Amino acid sequence: MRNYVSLLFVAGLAFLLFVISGQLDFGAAPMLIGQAINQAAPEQVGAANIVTSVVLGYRALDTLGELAILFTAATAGGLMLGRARAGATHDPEAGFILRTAADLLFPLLLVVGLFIIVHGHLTPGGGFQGGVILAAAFFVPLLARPGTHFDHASFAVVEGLAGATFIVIGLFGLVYGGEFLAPLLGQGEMGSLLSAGTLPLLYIAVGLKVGSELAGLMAHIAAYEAVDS
Amino acid sequence: MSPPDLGAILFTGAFGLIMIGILGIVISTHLVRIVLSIVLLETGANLLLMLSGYRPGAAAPIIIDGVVPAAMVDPVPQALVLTAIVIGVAVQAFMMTLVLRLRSVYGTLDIRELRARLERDLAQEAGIGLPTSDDAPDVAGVGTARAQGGDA
Amino acid sequence: MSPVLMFVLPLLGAFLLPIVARASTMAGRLFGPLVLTLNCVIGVLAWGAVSEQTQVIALGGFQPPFGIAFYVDRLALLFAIAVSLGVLLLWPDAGEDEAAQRENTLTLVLAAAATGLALSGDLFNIYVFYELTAVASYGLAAARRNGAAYAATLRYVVISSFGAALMLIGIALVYMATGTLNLAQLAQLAPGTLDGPLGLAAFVFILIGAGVKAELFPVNTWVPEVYAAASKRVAGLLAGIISKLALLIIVRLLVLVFQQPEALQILLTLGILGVITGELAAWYARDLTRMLAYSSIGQLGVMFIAFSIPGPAGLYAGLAVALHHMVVKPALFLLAERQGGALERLAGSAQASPVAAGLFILLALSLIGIPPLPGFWAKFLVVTAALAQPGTAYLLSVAVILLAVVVEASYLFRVIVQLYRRVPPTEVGDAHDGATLTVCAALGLALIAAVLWLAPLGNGLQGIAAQAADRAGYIEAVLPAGVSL
Amino acid sequence: MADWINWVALLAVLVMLAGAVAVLLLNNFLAAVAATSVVSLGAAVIFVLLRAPDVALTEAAVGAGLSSVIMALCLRRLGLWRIPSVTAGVDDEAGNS
Repeated sequence: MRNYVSLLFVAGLAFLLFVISGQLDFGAAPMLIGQAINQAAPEQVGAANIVTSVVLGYRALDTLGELAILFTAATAGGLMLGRARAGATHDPEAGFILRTAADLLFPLLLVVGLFIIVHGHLTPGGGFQGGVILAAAFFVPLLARPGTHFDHASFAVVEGLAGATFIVIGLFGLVYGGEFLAPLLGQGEMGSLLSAGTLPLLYIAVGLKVGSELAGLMAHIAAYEAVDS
Repeated sequence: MSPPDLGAILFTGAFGLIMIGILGIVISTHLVRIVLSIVLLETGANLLLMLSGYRPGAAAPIIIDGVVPAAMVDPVPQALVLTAIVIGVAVQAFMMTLVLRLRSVYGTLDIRELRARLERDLAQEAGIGLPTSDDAPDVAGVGTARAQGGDA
Repeated sequence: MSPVLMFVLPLLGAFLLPIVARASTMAGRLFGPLVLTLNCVIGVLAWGAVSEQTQVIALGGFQPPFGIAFYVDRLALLFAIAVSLGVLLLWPDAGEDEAAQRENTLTLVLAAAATGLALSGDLFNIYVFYELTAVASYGLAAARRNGAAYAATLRYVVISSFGAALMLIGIALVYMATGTLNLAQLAQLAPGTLDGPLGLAAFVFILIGAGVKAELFPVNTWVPEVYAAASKRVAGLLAGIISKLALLIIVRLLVLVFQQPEALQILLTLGILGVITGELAAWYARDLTRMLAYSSIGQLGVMFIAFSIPGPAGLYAGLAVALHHMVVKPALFLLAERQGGALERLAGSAQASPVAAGLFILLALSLIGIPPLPGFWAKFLVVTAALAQPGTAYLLSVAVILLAVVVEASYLFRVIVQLYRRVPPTEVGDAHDGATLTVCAALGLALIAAVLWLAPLGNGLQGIAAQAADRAGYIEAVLPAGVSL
Repeated sequence: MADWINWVALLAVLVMLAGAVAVLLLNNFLAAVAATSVVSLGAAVIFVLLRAPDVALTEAAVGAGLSSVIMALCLRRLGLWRIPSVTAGVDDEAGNS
């Protein structure tokens, strides 16, 4: 019975989507604010990558909210899974080749992650993408040596401080720029590494926060005891 | 052979993913598959949002070496989809921690069984349906016994 | 002080709380309540300025249609203050271990997100805050960490993620049609672009998304399980406060963007169905928590009916019901913490704790709508506003609301009779702890105060409703003449 | 005009829809997770075609990478980690490796 009602619901939604799909114009979007931002962003924000101008300038509050969602999900996940028992069983250690590869990967991933983060205002990529790679850098060794201790405490400190840095930069904007999250510092020369004012700083905070949060969350899941299949 | 209209292809893709995702949420009985269906639904929604910013012949909204392209696509939907992707994965990770915990507490991932267990646990906590009550004593009795067995 | 701080401070607090708690457990415990108290002070200080003129905050200093704008009118500020105050009153204070500290962090995030929802004037920003509210409430709902809490929360997460994805689809449709996300600019553009079937479809998608939290009829199946499985403070928070914020989004969108009569009819229909299903299920419920949960669905149905009445009259009535429910429901859930469980178990509660039983009666009478308590006036406003509308649908809604009063009275009196049934002294349960009783008594006193100052309160609410219904004023404030694209 | 964009888009959409159907039909959850990441990769290709390199990079790193890693990790903890084997009978060994 319940299934039929649900299928009816799905069919209704499909019909609705079918009806509206006739009304949608592809490639002729109004782009009201998009057009204006494309014109104004190079002068107002000064990042070569306009998407970064939008993410950290025009819609910086969304990014703060997004960071908060990651933080909340990691906090709630930690609350669910709790601390691993002392002496809990864990996966066997990986073989020699994998361990060596993991040791080699760690610095490589770290450098790549940081590179992507600090170039976020110039090229595609940025704090989130780089942060994921940073998380991988800390997580891969954990996969190779499942028994090693993961220092949740220091990661939590990095996480909290990085998030607070984002907000504090925003509050500086409130005090010196008139509004919360207003971009500060000179824009510099477009296209150079030190340009676009506070945007690279914000992206570094985002990258560190995303990296530490995801690494912490995955370590929590990895430390969770396996269920026998 | 002339290719089909680009807009039609992409709208079909987005709406198709959305429909498959919703269908999956509705008909699946296994929790992991429901989680995967939600991921599909979100991908479809992101794709739809992305379609709202495209202009044929426009360039990516990045200024390379100071050269501003004549026409650039809308950067706003790109920023929105970036946000939405990360939000989606955060919720997905949290959902999986819940699934992990449920598996170790109840030992099942079938939503019908889970719903029954939930009903029984809630009733037991509230003190409804204990063997002394007058309705359906044996069902409730089995329920409490199994719930206690599960806790042990 | 800028009202934007009311969003920023709790979030900053949440980020720092784990570090503060590591340094000193005492500071960790006091940190959250301190931040929320500060928030209330900022809100009250901002009230004076906002009641003269609405405030528009262009975040990042970017002119409104480009960046994200916060729109602070009295309605938004009222809800922002209510969030801080409500979360403060329902602060978990679960202890000093790591889990308790995580719970405190989640509660602070919830306060920040809900405040953001109240203030935001940007469609996608609303989606982000909505998701933030959702994730924080998932964590709190599962915080009891038993099987029932996990199972109930997972159901909530699935329904809520489904709703959020639909909301995102709705936002995508709106953006395709108009090319903007700012609510004021959407209001400007809506008459030409969003009044067709496309706009209606977008509204339905966003309504389903926001309706998950607002306990709207078809997507509220998670409500009884989560409220029964979570701690009663969390249930009070979700039912009393968070649901109203979701409602506020729907109201804002209805007033500003989706003007077609079909949108109101959809809301009215779903509201009527919500009242019928909620109250009937509450009547059949056999434990107090789920009875309260279903009754909350019914009450939100009444609010949907009220907000489906066009013009300031509907807003005024809906606002009155919402504020009343915001005071009564958390208090009832708090009382149910100790009196929870099957109705038979309530016998003798009045012997254990006469004050609690007295408070329960006061709150229940107001919930039913017995004059002269505020609940009566709130429902009276809805009924008179609905009767002033043409059409049989509104007449039907009045009949449903009046019938619901009878049903509500019958099941709440059943509870009260149980409370006062005498039992042997050995079977008398525990008394309520002092802190809970104080909070409930404060909320009860607020009800009585509302009776005494009914006229000024009514006038104030009417002013707030008139300001919120002022579409042209909103556009004018956010996009002053001269700024156009 | 550039017809090839349409053909690539058509291919990507077909792959995505096939992957999505596979997610609902596959019995093996590891394969279903792999199908999800195929869908994500298809979406990433489409994002490139739509001139959104940022989003494409994120979809590939987060949607196809991170999300699959989390799912795979959880499947292992859930005891659903089964690599499909050619011969029946070594299934258990494959599950433990």
